[in-house]
Amino acid sequence: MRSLTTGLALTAQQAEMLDELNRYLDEHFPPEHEGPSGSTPEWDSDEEYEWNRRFNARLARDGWLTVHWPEEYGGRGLTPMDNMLVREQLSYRRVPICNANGLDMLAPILLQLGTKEQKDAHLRKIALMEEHWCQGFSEPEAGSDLTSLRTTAIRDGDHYVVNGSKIWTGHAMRAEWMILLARTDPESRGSRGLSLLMVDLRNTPGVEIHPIRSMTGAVTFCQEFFTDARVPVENLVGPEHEGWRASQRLLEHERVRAANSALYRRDVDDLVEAVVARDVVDRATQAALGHMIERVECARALTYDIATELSETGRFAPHAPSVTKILNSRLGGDLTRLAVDLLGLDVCSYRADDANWDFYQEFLFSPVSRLGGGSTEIHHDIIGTRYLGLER
Amino acid sequence: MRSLTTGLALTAQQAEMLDELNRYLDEHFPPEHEGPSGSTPEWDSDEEYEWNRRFNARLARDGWLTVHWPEEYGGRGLTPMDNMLVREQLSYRRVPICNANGLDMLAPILLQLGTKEQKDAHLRKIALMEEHWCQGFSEPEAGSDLTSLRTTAIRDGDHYVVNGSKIWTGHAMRAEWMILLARTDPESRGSRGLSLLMVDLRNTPGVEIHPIRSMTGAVTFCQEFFTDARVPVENLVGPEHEGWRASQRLLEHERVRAANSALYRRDVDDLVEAVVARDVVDRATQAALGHMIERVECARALTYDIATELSETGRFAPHAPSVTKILNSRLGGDLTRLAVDLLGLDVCSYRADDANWDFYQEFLFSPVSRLGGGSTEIHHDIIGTRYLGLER
Amino acid sequence: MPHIALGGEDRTDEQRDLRMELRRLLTRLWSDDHARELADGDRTTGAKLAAVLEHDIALGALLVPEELGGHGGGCVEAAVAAEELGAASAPSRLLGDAMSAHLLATSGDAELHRRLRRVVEDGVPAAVVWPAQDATWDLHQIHPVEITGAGASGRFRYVAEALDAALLLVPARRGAEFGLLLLDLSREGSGVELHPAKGADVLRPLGGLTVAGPTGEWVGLAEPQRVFTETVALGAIVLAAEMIGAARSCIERMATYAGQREQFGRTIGSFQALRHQIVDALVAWEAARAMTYRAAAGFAAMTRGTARIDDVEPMARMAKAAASDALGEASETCIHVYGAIGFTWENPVHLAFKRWAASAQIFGSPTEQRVRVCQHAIINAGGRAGGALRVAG
Amino acid sequence: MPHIALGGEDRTDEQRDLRMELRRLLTRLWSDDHARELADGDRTTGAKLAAVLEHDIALGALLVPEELGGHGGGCVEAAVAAEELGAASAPSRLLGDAMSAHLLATSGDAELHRRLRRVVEDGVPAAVVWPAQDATWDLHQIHPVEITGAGASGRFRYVAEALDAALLLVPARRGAEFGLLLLDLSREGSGVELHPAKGADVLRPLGGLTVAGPTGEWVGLAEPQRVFTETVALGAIVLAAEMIGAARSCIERMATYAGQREQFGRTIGSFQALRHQIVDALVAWEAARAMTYRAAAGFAAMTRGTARIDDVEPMARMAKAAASDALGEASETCIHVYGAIGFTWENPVHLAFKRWAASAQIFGSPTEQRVRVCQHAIINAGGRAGGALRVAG
Repeated sequence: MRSLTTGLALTAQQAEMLDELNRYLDEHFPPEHEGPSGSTPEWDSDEEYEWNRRFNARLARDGWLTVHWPEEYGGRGLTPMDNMLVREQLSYRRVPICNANGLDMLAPILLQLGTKEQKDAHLRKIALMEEHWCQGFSEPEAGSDLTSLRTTAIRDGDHYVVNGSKIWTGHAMRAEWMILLARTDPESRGSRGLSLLMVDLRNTPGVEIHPIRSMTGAVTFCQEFFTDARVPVENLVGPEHEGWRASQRLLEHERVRAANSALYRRDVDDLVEAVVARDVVDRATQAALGHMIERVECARALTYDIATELSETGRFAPHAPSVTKILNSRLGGDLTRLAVDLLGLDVCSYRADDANWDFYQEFLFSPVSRLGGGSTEIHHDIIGTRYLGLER
Repeated sequence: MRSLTTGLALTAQQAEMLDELNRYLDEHFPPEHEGPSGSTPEWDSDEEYEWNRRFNARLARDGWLTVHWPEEYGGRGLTPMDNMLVREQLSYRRVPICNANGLDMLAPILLQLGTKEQKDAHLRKIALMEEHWCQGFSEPEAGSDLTSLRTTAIRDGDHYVVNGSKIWTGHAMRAEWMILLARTDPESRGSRGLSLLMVDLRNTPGVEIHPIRSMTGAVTFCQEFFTDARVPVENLVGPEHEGWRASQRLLEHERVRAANSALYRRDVDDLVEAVVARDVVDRATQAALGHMIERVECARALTYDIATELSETGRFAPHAPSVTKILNSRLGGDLTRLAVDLLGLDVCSYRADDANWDFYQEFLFSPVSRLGGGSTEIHHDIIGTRYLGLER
Repeated sequence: MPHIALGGEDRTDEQRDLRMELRRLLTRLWSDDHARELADGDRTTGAKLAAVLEHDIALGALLVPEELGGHGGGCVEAAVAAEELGAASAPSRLLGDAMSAHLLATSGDAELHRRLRRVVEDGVPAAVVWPAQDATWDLHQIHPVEITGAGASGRFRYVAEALDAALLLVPARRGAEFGLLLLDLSREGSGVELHPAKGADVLRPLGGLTVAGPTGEWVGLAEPQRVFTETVALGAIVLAAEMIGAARSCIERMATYAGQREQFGRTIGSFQALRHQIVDALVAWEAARAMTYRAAAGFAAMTRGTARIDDVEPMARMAKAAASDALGEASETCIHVYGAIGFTWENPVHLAFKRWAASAQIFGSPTEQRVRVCQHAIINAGGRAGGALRVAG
Repeated sequence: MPHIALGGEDRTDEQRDLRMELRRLLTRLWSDDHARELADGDRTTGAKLAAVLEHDIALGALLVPEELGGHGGGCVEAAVAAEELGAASAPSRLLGDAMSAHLLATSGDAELHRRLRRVVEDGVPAAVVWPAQDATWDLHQIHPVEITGAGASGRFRYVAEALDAALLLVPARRGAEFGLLLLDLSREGSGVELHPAKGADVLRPLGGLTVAGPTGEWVGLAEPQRVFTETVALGAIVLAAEMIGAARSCIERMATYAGQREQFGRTIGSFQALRHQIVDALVAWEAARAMTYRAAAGFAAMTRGTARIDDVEPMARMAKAAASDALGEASETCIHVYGAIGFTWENPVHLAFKRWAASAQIFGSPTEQRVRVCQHAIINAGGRAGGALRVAG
């Protein structure tokens, strides 16, 4: 089975680690379980989801899902760069990461801001897929303007009482837990007075989950309604009323994930293979595919830089998440459109191998990449105002 | 000599008119006088300019420059569509139109708003190149925001006394007359209180003209300084203090000119010829050139629609000038960049025939197309707010 | 919802009337709910609409010459109808009807003219079996059905509007002779196999077709290559106009929504970056729309004998390519402007997005069109310069 | 003016120091006025800068191994220097020096090593004569100088940095053998003809070169193809880094100007549409910059023996293509943000715009690079799938 080349000067340990991972996947991950975009909330079937859930748990047990976590929580204490290398391979091999909200968004925040009890209670379960997490941020009237959110969580003794509604929540139909951003100070406006709460979706009365059918035909997102739902105060993450910054950090972690660029490399390699198998490849097609490879590799180069910086200094440049988000979201759209163009009317019947994805489904899913995790317009403004210092 | 095909169902008269024009040009316009962009303010030499000035006068005398003007002013009383057909051929044949500011901007306004005396005094002279006109609108602090202009023209008896400065005035180094937009009401702000004045640059004391060297290396624009320059009140065009609307109409007339699209068709045809002469044309090049032809022909189709509408109803859709401006300004940049890309390092030494232009000079001139006549951003806002009704 | 248009597309009263009549009829009969029902697999409302279109406007007779019992419309009328049907996300047989009518009428064959008259009289749904993946529009470069002593044999992977047709007009070859194989599906049961093919566009299902055995009726053609190239060019213009309609609807929808939806205390259309994206979609659309009607007018002139297919073919290709890009941009931008709502099944924009994925490809992708537009220009340049044509595949 | 950078490009203290030293030196010695003087044809200030660069930093020795008397720097150091020189619109001989040093050092030939040592000791300006129009980077696909009994003969239409070189390293062929022709221009007067060629970039004049007659010194090479491909790949990375620098300067300038210039009572950078264009230029630049340093690091690893040219070559091509596009976008947007002022000779942005027109083409246009990047991927895919390579020209 092929693997992803990094073009980097890896240490001997890193090279050995990746070899080991690829041998591991050759042995344990059959190609028929290869999935679509790395952390999709859509699944061909319940059986397929269950298989991958179990395989993700196994990956965690065998030490492949959280190499950068401290050893006490099941990690190997390696660097963010090491984790990126591993995740790139997993992405390239189309191993679906079921619990991305838990692993890559909540966990870094818990490691930084969580109490000892919170870490003990959740980190291992996140990795082992015992708690599948979703992220409750958007609301019907609060999309791009997230700070206008209205869901309240009012302190009442040792609970917060939650009322309101969240929407466009991926994974909610499968998740047991939600990271909820809600207004704990009812007098507050904008980004003040918000807090992050961990909500046990299955065992909290007053929580209703309604599936939303997307243009792909599948249930991609849900809307949740909270009616006097009581959340214990010990589920508050970080300081009360100061959840906005934590939520932004959480989104930044989502954005700098290497997974997307590596998956796009796989997509473009699969597309090259499909095109070669069909016909002689003319130069117009070569130029288009070569440009796509270049864009993917540029995005990968950038994520390597960010991971190196993070490993060496513990931080990354303030505009880095927005830059990678913009690059990857454009790639998502352009790559699938190129696939539609090159495979033509066959795009719906073409399937790479016998896997659980095809280019047409990725094409239908692609508009999400321009919007999810903040629209590209929002990220342009973040870079323009916060980094380049231009007026709004 | 080749001519431009319209792809339209022409009347017999129109077809005969174009045949006659092409025969006329075959006889009287030698290829060595072919010029760059249709109404360039740059010239290889004074001799070249003088030759074209004389040829433009001859064109006017022989009835080819103003076919849509009333017969009493030397026109043939034909439709705007007929004029567009003629101008397209002239553009395609690379006949430089020296006096575009006079012919295509001032003249329509004079015909609409001018007094009998003004029409009698200027129209024939404009056509015959006895008065070369420039357009004094922009100021150092008033570029995109034209309504913030500060040049004043204060009434003093039967004169306006002009003070201030205009800049980025193409043709000013050759022009005898200027269409000046100035503030006649000193108490006014914004678009109110402005007037259009005709200024005799050569015979008015207090007018200084300073050439500006552009990135092409040539003098493209001038800055003019007015110090107590006295302009007779009979040179006011349209109502006093209401020059803004007239100036906007004047700019609209500039924008819907067909000349650009037809010239671009010539550019792309010349580029095809140059590429064919060099080497086997691969499919990547074919796709790029084919796309450029398509974009040019789309722009031409749109200008035909506008001219037809203008001929039949006397008006055009409110956003039409901005749409053509955006299309043509993008074409200007992209077409010359494609030429640089396809001709490669030869672009500087390549010359089509032995004419007065080359692709590299057009490339250096191309940034002007994105800015002149209002930046593309301004035109996007005009369409978005005035036509689609979106808030600013 | 505002109707956008630069103006000037309808040059005659008949064209204006046709557009207005279709608009009225579709507003009454075909809502977003109907389109969604169709997408959900319910074809009954679609059949009802088809019946009304046939009964009230006789769309199937639009391009049939008056002397053969039709409306005597031309390509511009077809474009007008296609734009309005496309704007409404309404299914129709316009593509198949228009191509069949042109093929039969322009053949110059008296028997085929009689056949066309019967098609109109009986309202027979007809389709031209041209391979949807072909970009050459050239009878000599596709694989027509081969007719030998043993009968006809051929295979087409994707054909548009063949699935529910009763009469198929199939490009065919008998020895060195090219012509037409007529397949009357209501009569013959054997030899023809039609099966649905997976496709993106629910509004126009594609079918695969196999012909084998002694079947159909052979008609030789005097100018087979010209007749088929014209027919496919007409199909391309109809597809372009349909995409222009779909794009128009996307632009109207997003302009309306951007003027209503508020974020950060302002309508989202007041954000310059979003507003300019909508304007960009509009600008691309205006240009593509103008090109589409210019091509349609060119085709109509050709039908009247005042233009040549050599000049009309590149116009049809440019229209198809430009309209494809315009719909791609308009539908994608529309989804984005709607935010997550645009991504839902409930919102009908995805029908336009999916229609793009199919229509942009039928009879050749935009890149394929552009390659051939350039080759046409190279042939012209080569002719002028006296040089040989040098083009790499 | 703010210095932009994502951070992480300088991995060692030496690289940081080199960058800072060059930045200090260029700030002191090379202003926009100097660049304009150069553009006006005055080459004296350029010569002064070259002398200081040679004396204070010995830029010519940057890539020469320490054992041959050089600094022992690698491709990353060359990229750092090129970026800073590019950002300052400063002329330099870095491209020629770097390519010559690599070619002579990597040849494995003792005589060439001695020659390189002398080049460093005497500060000889050297240049590799590779045809600037070539995109193949393949010795077998260009026309090297032919060496026969009668002497050498060859012709190059455009060569970079040859005009003021004293030593030219020319790809050559003697019968079936490939190697190097050394032309010492200070000694030999005959047989070599150099003449300025028309070009866009005043900072790097191109020359045409003709070699004819008994001239120069022939040196056979053990692995000529590898050595030359590596050398051109290095040149491409240096050009990419230089364009990254030029683009950085454009972005810094326009961000500064957009924050100061007011229209409609606001800074123009407060208009979202303009602000986002500047951000788009920055995003493209960040990506290209990361790719350029990744390619440079890959090249350095290859020099150390831990990477192969087969993997480094596509990285160099991607860096060159991405940096070209980044500079094209940044320089054009910068001119636009400055308004008409950006179009004047006085404003130095046109130097970056013109540099793009030349640098993007040297050693192959972005499209040419992309075609070859894809061919590389197809070879990999073909190898994997066991299929034959099928590529149309």
